[in-house]
Parts: sequence; C-alpha cells; structure tokens
Amino acid sequence: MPAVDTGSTAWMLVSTALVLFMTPGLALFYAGMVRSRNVLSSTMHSLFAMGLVSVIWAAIGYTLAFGGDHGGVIGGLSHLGLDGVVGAVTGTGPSAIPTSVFAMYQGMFAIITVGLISGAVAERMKFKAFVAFAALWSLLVYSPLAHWVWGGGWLQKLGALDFAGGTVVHIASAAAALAAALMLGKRKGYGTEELRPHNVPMSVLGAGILWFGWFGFNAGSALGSGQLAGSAFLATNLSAAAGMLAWTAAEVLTGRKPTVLGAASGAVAGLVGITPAAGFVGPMPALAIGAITGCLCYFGLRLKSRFGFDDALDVVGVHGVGGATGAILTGVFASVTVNSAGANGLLFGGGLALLGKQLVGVGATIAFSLIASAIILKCIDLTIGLRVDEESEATGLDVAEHAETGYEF
Amino acid sequence: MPAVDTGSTAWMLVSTALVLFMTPGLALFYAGMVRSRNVLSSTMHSLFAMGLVSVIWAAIGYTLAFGGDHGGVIGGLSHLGLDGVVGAVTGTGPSAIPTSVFAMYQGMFAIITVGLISGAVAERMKFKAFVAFAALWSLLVYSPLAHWVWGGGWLQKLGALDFAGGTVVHIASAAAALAAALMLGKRKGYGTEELRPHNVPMSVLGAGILWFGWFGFNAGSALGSGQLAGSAFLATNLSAAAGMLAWTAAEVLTGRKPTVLGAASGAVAGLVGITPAAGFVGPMPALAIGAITGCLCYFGLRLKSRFGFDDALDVVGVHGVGGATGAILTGVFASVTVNSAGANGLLFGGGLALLGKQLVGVGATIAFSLIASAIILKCIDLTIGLRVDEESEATGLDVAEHAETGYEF
Amino acid sequence: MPAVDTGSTAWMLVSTALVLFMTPGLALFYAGMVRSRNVLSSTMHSLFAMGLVSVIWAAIGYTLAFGGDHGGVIGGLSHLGLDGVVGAVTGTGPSAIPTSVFAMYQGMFAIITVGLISGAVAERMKFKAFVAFAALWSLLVYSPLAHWVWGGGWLQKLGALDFAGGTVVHIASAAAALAAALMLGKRKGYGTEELRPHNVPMSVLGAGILWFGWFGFNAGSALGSGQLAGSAFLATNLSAAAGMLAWTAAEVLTGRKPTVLGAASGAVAGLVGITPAAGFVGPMPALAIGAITGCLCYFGLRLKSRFGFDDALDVVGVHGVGGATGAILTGVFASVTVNSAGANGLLFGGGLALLGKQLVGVGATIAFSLIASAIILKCIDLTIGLRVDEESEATGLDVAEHAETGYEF
Amino acid sequence: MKKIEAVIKPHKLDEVKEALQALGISGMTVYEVKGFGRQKGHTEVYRGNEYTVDFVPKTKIEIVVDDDLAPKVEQAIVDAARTDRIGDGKVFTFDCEGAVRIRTGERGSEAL
Amino acid sequence: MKKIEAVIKPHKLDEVKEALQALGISGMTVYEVKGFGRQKGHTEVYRGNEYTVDFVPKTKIEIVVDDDLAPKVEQAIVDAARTDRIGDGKVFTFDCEGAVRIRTGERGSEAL
Amino acid sequence: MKKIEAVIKPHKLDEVKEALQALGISGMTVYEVKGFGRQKGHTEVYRGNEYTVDFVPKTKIEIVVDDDLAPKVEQAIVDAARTDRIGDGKVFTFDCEGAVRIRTGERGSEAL
Ligand SMILES: Nc1ncnc2c1ncn2[C@@H]1O[C@H](COP(=O)(O)OP(=O)(O)O)[C@@H](O)[C@H]1O
Ligand SMILES: Nc1ncnc2c1ncn2[C@@H]1O[C@H](COP(=O)(O)OP(=O)(O)O)[C@@H](O)[C@H]1O
Ligand SMILES: Nc1ncnc2c1ncn2[C@@H]1O[C@H](COP(=O)(O)OP(=O)(O)O)[C@@H](O)[C@H]1O
Repeated sequence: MPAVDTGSTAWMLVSTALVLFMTPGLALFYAGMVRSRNVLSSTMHSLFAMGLVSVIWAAIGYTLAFGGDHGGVIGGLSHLGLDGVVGAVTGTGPSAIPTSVFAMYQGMFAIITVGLISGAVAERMKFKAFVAFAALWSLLVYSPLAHWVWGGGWLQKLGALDFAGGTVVHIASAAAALAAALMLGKRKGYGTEELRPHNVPMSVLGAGILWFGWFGFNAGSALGSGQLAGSAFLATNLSAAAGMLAWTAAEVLTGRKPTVLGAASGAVAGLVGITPAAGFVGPMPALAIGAITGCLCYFGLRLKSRFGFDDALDVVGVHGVGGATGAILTGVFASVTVNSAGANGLLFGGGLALLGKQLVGVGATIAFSLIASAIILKCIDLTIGLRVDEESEATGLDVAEHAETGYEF
Repeated sequence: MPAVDTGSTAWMLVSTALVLFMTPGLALFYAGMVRSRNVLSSTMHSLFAMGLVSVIWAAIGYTLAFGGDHGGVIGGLSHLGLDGVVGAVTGTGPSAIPTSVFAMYQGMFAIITVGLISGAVAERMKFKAFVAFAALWSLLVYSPLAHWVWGGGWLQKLGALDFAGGTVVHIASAAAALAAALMLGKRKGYGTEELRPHNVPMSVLGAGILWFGWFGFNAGSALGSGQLAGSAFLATNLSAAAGMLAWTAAEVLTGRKPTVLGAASGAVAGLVGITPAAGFVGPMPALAIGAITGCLCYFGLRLKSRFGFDDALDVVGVHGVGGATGAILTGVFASVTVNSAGANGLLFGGGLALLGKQLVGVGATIAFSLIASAIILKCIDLTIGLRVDEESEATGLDVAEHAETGYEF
Repeated sequence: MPAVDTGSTAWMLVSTALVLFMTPGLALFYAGMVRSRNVLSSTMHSLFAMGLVSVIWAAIGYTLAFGGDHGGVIGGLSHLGLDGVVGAVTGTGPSAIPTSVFAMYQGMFAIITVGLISGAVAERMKFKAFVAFAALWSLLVYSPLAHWVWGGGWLQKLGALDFAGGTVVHIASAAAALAAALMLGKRKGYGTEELRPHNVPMSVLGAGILWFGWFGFNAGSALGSGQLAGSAFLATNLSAAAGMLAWTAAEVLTGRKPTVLGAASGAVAGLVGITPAAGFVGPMPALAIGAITGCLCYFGLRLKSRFGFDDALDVVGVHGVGGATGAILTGVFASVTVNSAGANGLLFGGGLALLGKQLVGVGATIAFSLIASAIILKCIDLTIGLRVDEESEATGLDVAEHAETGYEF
Repeated sequence: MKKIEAVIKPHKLDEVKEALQALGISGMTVYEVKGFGRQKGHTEVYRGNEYTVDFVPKTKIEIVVDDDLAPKVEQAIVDAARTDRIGDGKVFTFDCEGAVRIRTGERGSEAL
Repeated sequence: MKKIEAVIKPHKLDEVKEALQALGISGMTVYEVKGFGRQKGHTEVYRGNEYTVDFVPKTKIEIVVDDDLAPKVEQAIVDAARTDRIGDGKVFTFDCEGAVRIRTGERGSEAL
Repeated sequence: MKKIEAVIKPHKLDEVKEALQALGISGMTVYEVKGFGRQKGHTEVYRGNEYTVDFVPKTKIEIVVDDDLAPKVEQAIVDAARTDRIGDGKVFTFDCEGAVRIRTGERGSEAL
C-alpha cells in the first residue's frame, strides 16, 4: 500500500470536517427564516440528515456512487458497508489520501444535499415523511447522480464539468425541492399572512458558517492540498463576495433598502454559483460568476409570488437558479490554464463544446431528480402522508411533531 | 533537532484549534438547557475553564502529565512552565510534530474535561467554588489520569486502550459530576417544577460545534496526519450518526415523539462512546458502538428521576454511561488490522484479555475521580461553601453571581 | 514553477478559512452588545465587509500592499485584479505555498480590520456612509499600512516587528474608530440611558469564534506549517487565557462581580495583545503579555466615561490599548531563540533598539490612520452625511436602514 | 367609554384586526399572553423526561371604544376569532372612565 | 363579575395556579411584566460600566370570576404568593361588566 | 382608587418613570406591547418580498393610585411622554375596587 501524503490528507480531513459543519450552519440559516413555532422542526431536518444519511452512505450509498461502474449509470456493491475502505489509498503522489477520508468527504456532500431540500418543505411536512424521503432520495437519486458526475459515470465520460457539485448537490436538491413544494401545497397563510423570519441573526450566523464550510466544499474538491485547492479557494471567496454585492446593489437599484438577509442570501447565491466552476476558473471570472448569480437569484425571488408553489425557504430560487447559472457559466469561463484537467469554455477558445456538455448535465440532473423525487414523494403520500394536519400547522410543528418548544425566555 | 512533518503538524494545529472550539460549543450546548436566568452562569463555567485551565496546564499540569514518570503514577517537573517545549519535536517520521503543538493539544483536553463537569452543577453552584474546584481538580485529578493513560503511566503500561479520552475525559468528568451533584443537592424545584431548556436551538448549535470539533478530538488523537487519522475520523462520524438514530428510534419505540434535543443528545452520546475506540475499530463496529451507546444513554436518562441526585444536564447519564460503554466495547471491537499499535478485542480473536484491561481502566478511573473529587469538594464546602443562597437561586445566578442579564430583547 | 509544500499549504488554507470565520464571529460579538433594535445593523457592518473588502482587495488592494515597492510607502500595480497570482508560489522549501493562498489570506485581514472599526459607529451611522468609508479606508489606509509592515515597506525595513497585525490591524482600526466616534458624536441617551447588551450569549459565542479563528490569524502568520506556527499558536492561547484571568481578577479586586462579558473581553484583549508578538515570544512571556493587556484594557474601559466620545463597543479601549500594549511589549519580550528572523527585546539582551522601533511603528500607525480616517470621514460627512436622523435612531437602524427586524419570537 | 379585552388564538389576530378595522376602529393594543383554561396544554419531552405544559400561547387585544360601539366590537371579535374549537378565548368588557391622547391632550372619545 | 389582577414573583406562579385550581377556577391569563416598587432592582456591570436596573421581573395574572368568588380568589393568591419578602406583589380588583365565550357565544358567568 | 393605563413610545419610559417618581409614586408595572393606530407601521423586506408591518412597538404602564392622585399622574404621563409626533399614545383611567399587598395583607391605599 503506498504511503499517503500527510499534507493533502490534513487538508482533506479538514475539508471533510468543514463540509460536515455546513449542515448545522444550514440548519441555522433555514431555521432563522421560519416562524418561531417551527424553529426546531426546521432544525431537525438538517440535523437528522447528519445521522440518517451518514449511516445510509456507509452502508450502501458510497458503493453505489464510487464502487466501480455499471454502464455509466450506477456503481457496484464492492464497498458495501465501506468494505475495503480503511487502509486503502485514493489519488497518487502529492494527492494520495486515505480512501477512508475520501469516502467520508463524499458522504458529507450526501448529507447536506438532503438538508438543502428541507428548505422547501418547511413548516408543514410530517417528520416521518421527511425521514422516509431523505432515506430513499439519498439512495435512489443522490448516489446515482454522484456516480454520473464523479464516480466514472456517463456525465463524467461525456466531459461535463462539475467541480464541487453544482449539479449533483444544488440542482438536484432544487429539483427535488420543486417537486416537494408542488406536492405538499402552500403553507396556510401563504400570500395572506406575514410569514416572516423569526430570527435573522440566526440566519446570518448560519450563512457565515456556510461560507466558512464552503471552503472545504469547493477547495476540498481538489481532493488534495496544493495549487488547485488554492485557486478554488480564491474563486470561492470572490464569488461569494461578488454575489453579496450584486444582490445588495440590485436591492438598492430597484428602490429598496439594503437588507441583511439579502446580503447573506447573495453570498450564498455566489457560493452556489461558483460551486461547479471553482477549480476551473480564475479570480476575475469568479467575480463575474458571483455577480451574475447574485443578480439572477435576486430577480428570480422577486418573481416568486407569481408562481403557484410555496418553496418556503427558496431552494429553487437560490440553489436551482444559482446552480444552473454556475454550471452554464462554467462552460463560459473555464480555462485549462487554471486546471489542466478541465477544459476551455466559450471565452477561452473552447467554443460551444463545453457549454453544450454543461447544458446536458444541467438538463439531465433536473429531469432525473424531478421525476424520481416526484415518484418517491407520491409513494410516501399514499402511505405515510406528506403533510401535517391543520391543527398541527397552526400550533406549530415543534410541539406537534417533536413535543418541544424552541424558546422559553 | 529533526525537522517536523508539515502535513502532520498542519493537522495537529487544526485539531488543537478544533478541540479548543469544542468548549464554546459545550457552553452553548449546556447553556441552552438551563433556564434563561442562568444562561450566563452556565456559559461562564466552560468559558472560564478556557482561561483558567490553560494557565494551570502551562504552569504545571502538562509536566505532571507528560514530564517523565514517577512509578507509573505521575510525571515529573521537567517541563514546569512549559520549559523546553518550544522548538522540541514529538513523534518521528511522518508523525514528527512540534512539542509545542502536542502540549497545547493535550491542554485543550484538560480544558473541556473541566467544562464537562459543570453540567452537573448548573443553576446552583457558587462561581467562586467552581473556580476553586476547577483549578484543584485539573491539577490533582486530570493530570494524574492523563499520565496514567497517555503519559507512560500504569494503565498505559498495562495495555488498557483509550484512544482519545473515554476514561480520562468522559468517565473522569462524569465521576466528578456525580460527586458534585450529590454534595450540592438538588436544584430548588427539581421534581416539582418544570426545569425546561430555555433555548433548544442554542443547544443544537452547541451539539453541531461539538460534532465538528470532535474530529479534532478523535482523529487528532492519531497525533499526526495519515491513515490512522482517517479511520478515526470515519469511526467518529459513524458513531455519532448511529447514536443519533438509536436515540431517536428508542424514543419512537417507547411511544414518544422524536425530539430534536434527543437527536442531538444521541449524537453526543455516540461521540462519547467512540472516543476511546476511535483509532482501534473499523466502520461497522463504529456504527455498533454508536447505536449501543445511544440506546443505553437514552434508557439511562429515563431512569434518572429514580435516582436521588440532580445531575442537572446529565453528565453522568451521557458522559459516564457513554464513556464506560465505549471503553468496554473497545475491548470487544478493537482490531489490529485497523491499528497495529492497538490490540484485538473479544470479537477479533483477542479473547477477554483486552476487555479485562478496559474494565480495570474504567474502574480505576471512576474510583480515583469519585473519591478525589469528593475530597476536593468537601474542602471547598468547608471554606468557600459550594452552593448559592436560596434568594440567589430564585433570582438566577446571572444577576446574583455575575451582575449580568443574558437577554434584553 | 517550484512545487508547493502540501503541509504548509494545508495549514495556510485552513488559516485563511479561520480568519474569514472570525468576521461572522466579530459580527456576533459586536451585535450581542447593541440594543436589539440595532442587532442587524451591527451585524451588517461586518457581514458587508466580507463582500466589499474581498472585491476591493482582489481588484486593487492586494497589489497596492504586496505588488512590489515604491519608496517604502506603497506597492505597485503589477498584480491588479490578482493578475499573475494563480499558479505562482510564495515562500520556499517547507514554506512554499501557492500565491493564491497568500493573497487570499492577506485579504481576510483587510476584511476583519474594517469590521473592527464598526464597533465604534454602532447604533447611529448611516449604512451608505459606512460602505463608502469601508471602501475608501481599505484602499487608502489599510493597503499602505500592510505594505509598510509586511510588503517590504519602510517599517519592515526599519526592523519594527509585527507578527500578525498588532499595528496594521488593531492599532489602525482603533485609530480609525476614534476618529469616527469623535466625528459621529454620541448615541442619543449615552450617559443617561442604559445602553445595555441585548444578547450576551451571542457575544460570548462571537468571542469563542474569535478565539478559534485567531489561531489562523496568529499561527497562520508563520505563513507555513512547522515549529514557528506551533509556538505562535501556543503563545496565542496562553495570552488569551491570561487576558481572561487578568480581567476577571481585576473585576473582583476592584469590588465587582466576575462578569461573563468581562471574561470574554479579557480573552479578546489577550488575543489582541499577543498579535504582534505571537511568533517572537515564548510561553511565559505570552502569559505576561496577556495578563498585562487584560489589566490595562479593563482599567482603560473604566475610565471610558471620563472621555468625551462614545466609542460604542470599545474599539479604542480594547484594540487600541491592547494593540499598542502588545506592540510595545514585543520590544520587551521578543527573543531570537523563538524566532531567528526576529530580534531580541529588552529582557533578552536586545536593549532599547527594538523597543524604539516598536514605538515608531505604533506612533506612525496611529498618526497615519487617525489623520487619514478623519479626512475620509469629513468627505463623507459633507456628501452622504455620517449619521442617521433622530427618528431613525429612536426606531432603530434595523427597520430604518435595512427594513428588517432582528427577532420575532 | 368601554374597554374590551379579548383573549384569542394567536393565528386569529389578523382576521380580528380586519374585522375591527371594518367597524372603523382606529386603534388597539396587543400582546402575547399564556392562557390556562379548558383547552388542555401539551406534553413536552426533554431527554427522556416528560413535562406537561399547562399554558397555551394566546394573544390579548385591548380596545377602548365609545359605549355604543362596544357591543359591536364585542360581536365582531367573537365572529372573527371563532374556530369552534376549545380554547377560542373570551371577550371581557370593562368601564373606562377617561382617556387622553398624549400628543394633543384631547380627552374622552376624541382621544380614541 | 370581578376581574382580579395580581402581580407576583415569577417563581410563585405554580403555587398560585394550584391554589386557584383548588378553588375551582378553570381559567386565567398570565404574562411576564417588569415591576417597579419598593423592592430595589440590582446592579449590572458591562465592561466596567455599572448600570442600576430598576425593574424586577414579575408575573401578572388575570382572572375574571363571579362576584362571590372574588374575595376567595384574592385571598388564595395572597396566601400562595407570599414569601414575606419585599416585592411579593399586589392583588387588585376591578369590576367586569361582561364576558363572552367566543366558541359558544355564552355570556356572563356561563362564559367563564 | 384608580388604575391608570398608559401606552407610550418605548424610549419615553425612563422619562415617564422619573416624572412619576417625582410625584411620589412608588410602584408601577410595565410591559411591552404592540400598538395599532394612526401611526403607520413600516415596510419590511425579506428576500425580495415586501411586508407591511402594522404593529408598532409600544410600552404599557399600569399604576394604581388614590383617587386624588389620578389626575396628576395622568397629566405627568402626558407631559413626559409627549414628543408631538403621531403615535405618542394614550392614557386611560379605570376604577379600581380593591388592592392588597401580598406581603403584609394591607388593603386599599395602604397597599399601594
Ligand atoms: N376566568 C378567566 N379569566 C381570565 N382569562 C380566562 C378565564 N378563563 C379563560 N381565560 C382565558 O381564555 C382562554 C381560553 O379559555 P378555555 O377555557 O381554554 O377555552 P374556551 O375559551 O373555549 O372556553 C384561556 O387560555 C385563558 O387565557
Ligand atoms: N401602585 C402600583 N401600581 C401598579 N403596580 C404596582 C404598584 N405598586 C407596586 N406594583 C407592582 O407590585 C410589585 C411589587 O411591589 P413592591 O413595592 O416592590 O413590593 P411589595 O409588594 O412588597 O410592596 C412591583 O414590582 C410592581 O410590579
Ligand atoms: N382605541 C384604542 N384602544 C386601545 N389602544 C389604543 C387605541 N387607540 C390607540 N391605541 C394605542 O395607542 C397607540 C398610539 O395611537 P396612534 O393612533 O398611533 O397615535 P396617537 O396616540 O398619536 O393618536 C397605538 O399604537 C395603540 O397601542
């Protein structure tokens, strides 16, 4: 067994920890935006994903994604129960890291992707139904997608680029969120009552943790320490920053006040946008990606009320719009001078080739996740039922579903 | 002086920072569970340990634990005031790290162990008494125990395994907590009034930080970057996850709703359980350890009201039960294929040998910490007094002991 | 292009992330201390700096600080838009890291320095004015100062030591804060009403994050992984600890109760004090620096009400007093046995030479930042106006400036 | 003048407010309270320990009106706040002897 | 009917509630208030600055009862809330002219 | 006895308290409320969605005093709380039939 590189291993250990930490960050980000009587219910979605998806991933999800390949569609069962993972090595030379670290790192992505979806179902989904959905979705949708893009599957073979999960994580979760929002129906009072955030500082703290953790998410996707991790890190920070400025500027230019939740949301949009591109683009393109994503997400959300569904915490508007924008812009701004394993985008002499592949990736991910999610949700609706009863919704899900109260000052 | 390995040093620097960060996490975890009028008092216990124990450790604690050996019982005084630490090297080859990092890493364990105890004394202990206790306990109980297990002391020589502090940190703090709960007496209103958490999201955030930091705690205990750190990291995450699922499942199977504080507590239980085992067991045993610990802690806490003492925030129920379970299960699940420096447990052909040593470790730690803590507490009771007066307890310790109010919305 | 060291790169990636994370920590630390109707306004200052300063730094700030040298006063424009940064290497041997990481690491310092200033202007500054100030200050004050001390400028050539930003970050921000507090005037009710913290646990969490992140700030300033990072880490932790104990002791000895916000403030004071010295002093001097800084800051703040200005969250009292104390004490406690690239201070045979240089550094920084800040502020006052109207101040800046409410329990 | 105090279910506040505005009521004062009554509380669980929480969150509304409007206000609240489920709350009426508008010093009905 | 308003020490709420239940009272409304009175506030310290906080946390209880029950309720509260320390609070009695149960429309004593 | 209830702007509490202390008032009870009235609320924006918040934060004060002090208390509040801007609030007066000091059992004026 070859030796691992201690430096790359150190960075990947840290990156894994950082991505795990994003999930409590996400819990705060989301939970601050619901009403106080649902604060725990929202928190629980992300929190429970940390337990549930970790176990599913170890048992079978990992091997479905990374255990060999069957026709470009799905992995094999060679690493069932993480068999053969401890002691093995992934990568070579300065990027040789323990396979145990690689497996856990990838598992953290599976966790947060499920957590992201929960924003759409906030304040009305039965917890039991959410658990069933999370388990099934993680196995039936996430693992195949991860295989397609990173595990040697057809999108990877095609040459579609997704550095850190623009499609697998963000677009996939947004498509699932859309299906869920449509099937669950609107929250009582949506459109008539004020469904305002109960704790904006909590959401800002969550956004801060997300930004921090996203360095592990994106720069960790270099799967080692070195120049590539460095440039991905830089691109990530600049896109987040530009996303924030763009959102705030858009607010002010459309005659509104610069909001704090807006600034935080713009940063998250910028982070989502740069995710597929982080390891393929230089600093100025990263600024452009952040700025464009921030703007598009802002204007997307302003249209929200025109749509007939209640995507409570804007998973579609931020992760869907942002993820798709980023994936497409990767086809514009990618450059092999940044990453020789990548490709050149439209602006760097690559013509439309990469852009086309990116569009295939986006389209395939949306289609697969949307349909599969809808089927899973329908099955749950017919058995467990998706939505809490009216009384529980009025009382709040914290008491009704979890027998707890968030605050008792 | 040989060169240090930059990768292992990087990981140990990070691990040290992560373990430090666990203490504010613990402060939140605990403080969310007390009533709002004691939120600062609870916070202060952990916070102040960061200052107090850091200084004591640098002055004398470190050398008592790691400065040579006197009869397997205690270290020497060669590193008084961290003398000779800066510039020295600990470990060899890819695990060579600066001794300054090793010394600080170990110091972070000393801090959080004192913080853990504070859960038992919440809402009624005099701050002055807590400070005296923390100082004395850290010197007279923690340092010797760390010496026994990691500093070349008798338990280490015996071959008892404790990867990251199942005995030294968790069992020792729980035994001290038991002594303190017994000697302080119950909180006013215990058993009659509702002593409910005032801020569950705060506790969940604390648990999230703990989980994040625990990677430094457990995977950092490899004392370097590489395969062992990787497998310890993996085991840690899986046990936390399994602990959460087990606790929640136990709640549901006993006819209750799945609670958020329960899920968080189950994760913490799983983290405690895997602590002694993290570097000795593979992923599936880690799942088993987490699940067993999560269950036992849940059922342990349900019995709580039958006991005559008020362990306010369940230090005994989580860290005592969990730490002992983990230490014993290390004797069952340890395998030299994971760590050649370890031993084989019952299930991997090691027979009862290791199990016996683990029981000796558990028993010795409980006995020593319980007795020594009781003596220290008695001395403080006779001089400073342990408990605030009734008026202060009713008003809340924040105002009475610290002249502050937690919230003013 | 030479290869980078994966271990040092790993540590610098982490350090960069940690310093970024300090800014949300600072936001919490500050925002917990204002009244609840200004919680978001205070948060926004730090949050928005993450976006604004990141972009300015990438566009032009970095090259002004680190792009060559013009007469010791300012850098050149060779790295405009971070040109030439991706793929380049900074440092050599075990300290060779990607220049992209170096550039981003330094950028994080620029962000938090602007965030620090915001404490002085809390609860009354127009957001638009703050944005203008942040942008101009970062370019016109921060970048030149960074050049002087770290970019090959005159203070560096002189031999003044500032390991991690005692002058550039802390003294510079405090001088700007003083100018701002003087020009903005006092908050309505200052001196007559109770301007109490609305959420002390939030401030304590912020302080915990600051302490955690400060390891990246100080130990990261070694610009690589190894012995120097280890000793800077150790010194940082010990000084924070001693600062906390000193502040608390001072409270008790002056007849007050030991407060939680005091303990947290003492730790921050200790962290500020050690910042210039971290890589030049051993553990016992670090304890001394922390203890002295903690005391001086406490007594400084007690005098606060005697001064005619309202430095709302004590930027001058903590970062000014603390930064100056630390910079001067570096001239006392520095030792080449800790860092051969440093110098010996007064106590280690260096005589008054270093001390004199340190005083020059402190004096020059105060003078430059104070004057330049005052000019910038005056320009803004004459155009945008610095202060919100009375009605907005009474209503709170969250609603008036950001159209949001912090909490809705 | 009369003072009407109503204890209602929190999610009914918007509807009650609109009903009162429809009556031409131009002012009211509202706060959160905890109610104890026939509507039973709920059980909460913390780490294995069950607590019965007797108090239910309610919203209280106070409106001072002229005598003749009082019965209409009372009725409007009853109609708007009703869900026919236990715990809908109560409306109480009290006599109010005087009212002053701070801004103008107007008194009595003028002050409302 | 009478309305009894009591301001008590927060930690006495449970005992008062039980005393009232013993009297057969089936409903009450409770909220947190800040009291100013003979009981002095306390000193708080923030970063070296001392503040005197004049207001003390209190709990307020409101119960509407039939006229004949009023004195008993008053007495029950006084007995249950007493600690003999300054700041124990007050019980005030007011006349209540009308009551309606929202759920049923019942009026007067029936509504309680 | 009379009970004076005042709804005022929150930042006026300190001044009102001082004015009342100057009158020799030794006790009062205070809590936060949300007011609806002529003073318009404000607009809030969350992720591109605008909400009109109708309720404005106000502070409510209750003081029970002897009949003869009531007009003076009323006036003192009006004077101290006035900013001449819309939303300054109201002062209402009610009759109070009885008062007991819990600690001593004193009744009526003695209890205040
Ligand atoms: N006698 C009373 N005095 C004051 N408030 C009361 C009284 N009875 C009930 N309430 C208030 O009315 C609320 C609803 O009363 P409850 O008995 O639960 O149902 P319902 O209104 O359907 O009779 C209670 O939560 C409490 O706040
Ligand atoms: N005149 C009053 N009007 C309204 N509330 C009062 C009045 N006097 C006292 N209170 C309330 O009663 C509480 C207790 O009163 P205080 O004078 O402190 O002690 P005691 O009840 O022992 O006389 C106060 O905190 C306040 O809430
Ligand atoms: N009829 C009323 N009954 C009870 N409270 C009222 C009434 N009218 C106004 N208020 C209270 O007084 C506050 C101020 O009233 P508003 O009409 O806004 O301004 P102004 O006091 O200048 O007339 C309101 O926010 C509300 O709390």
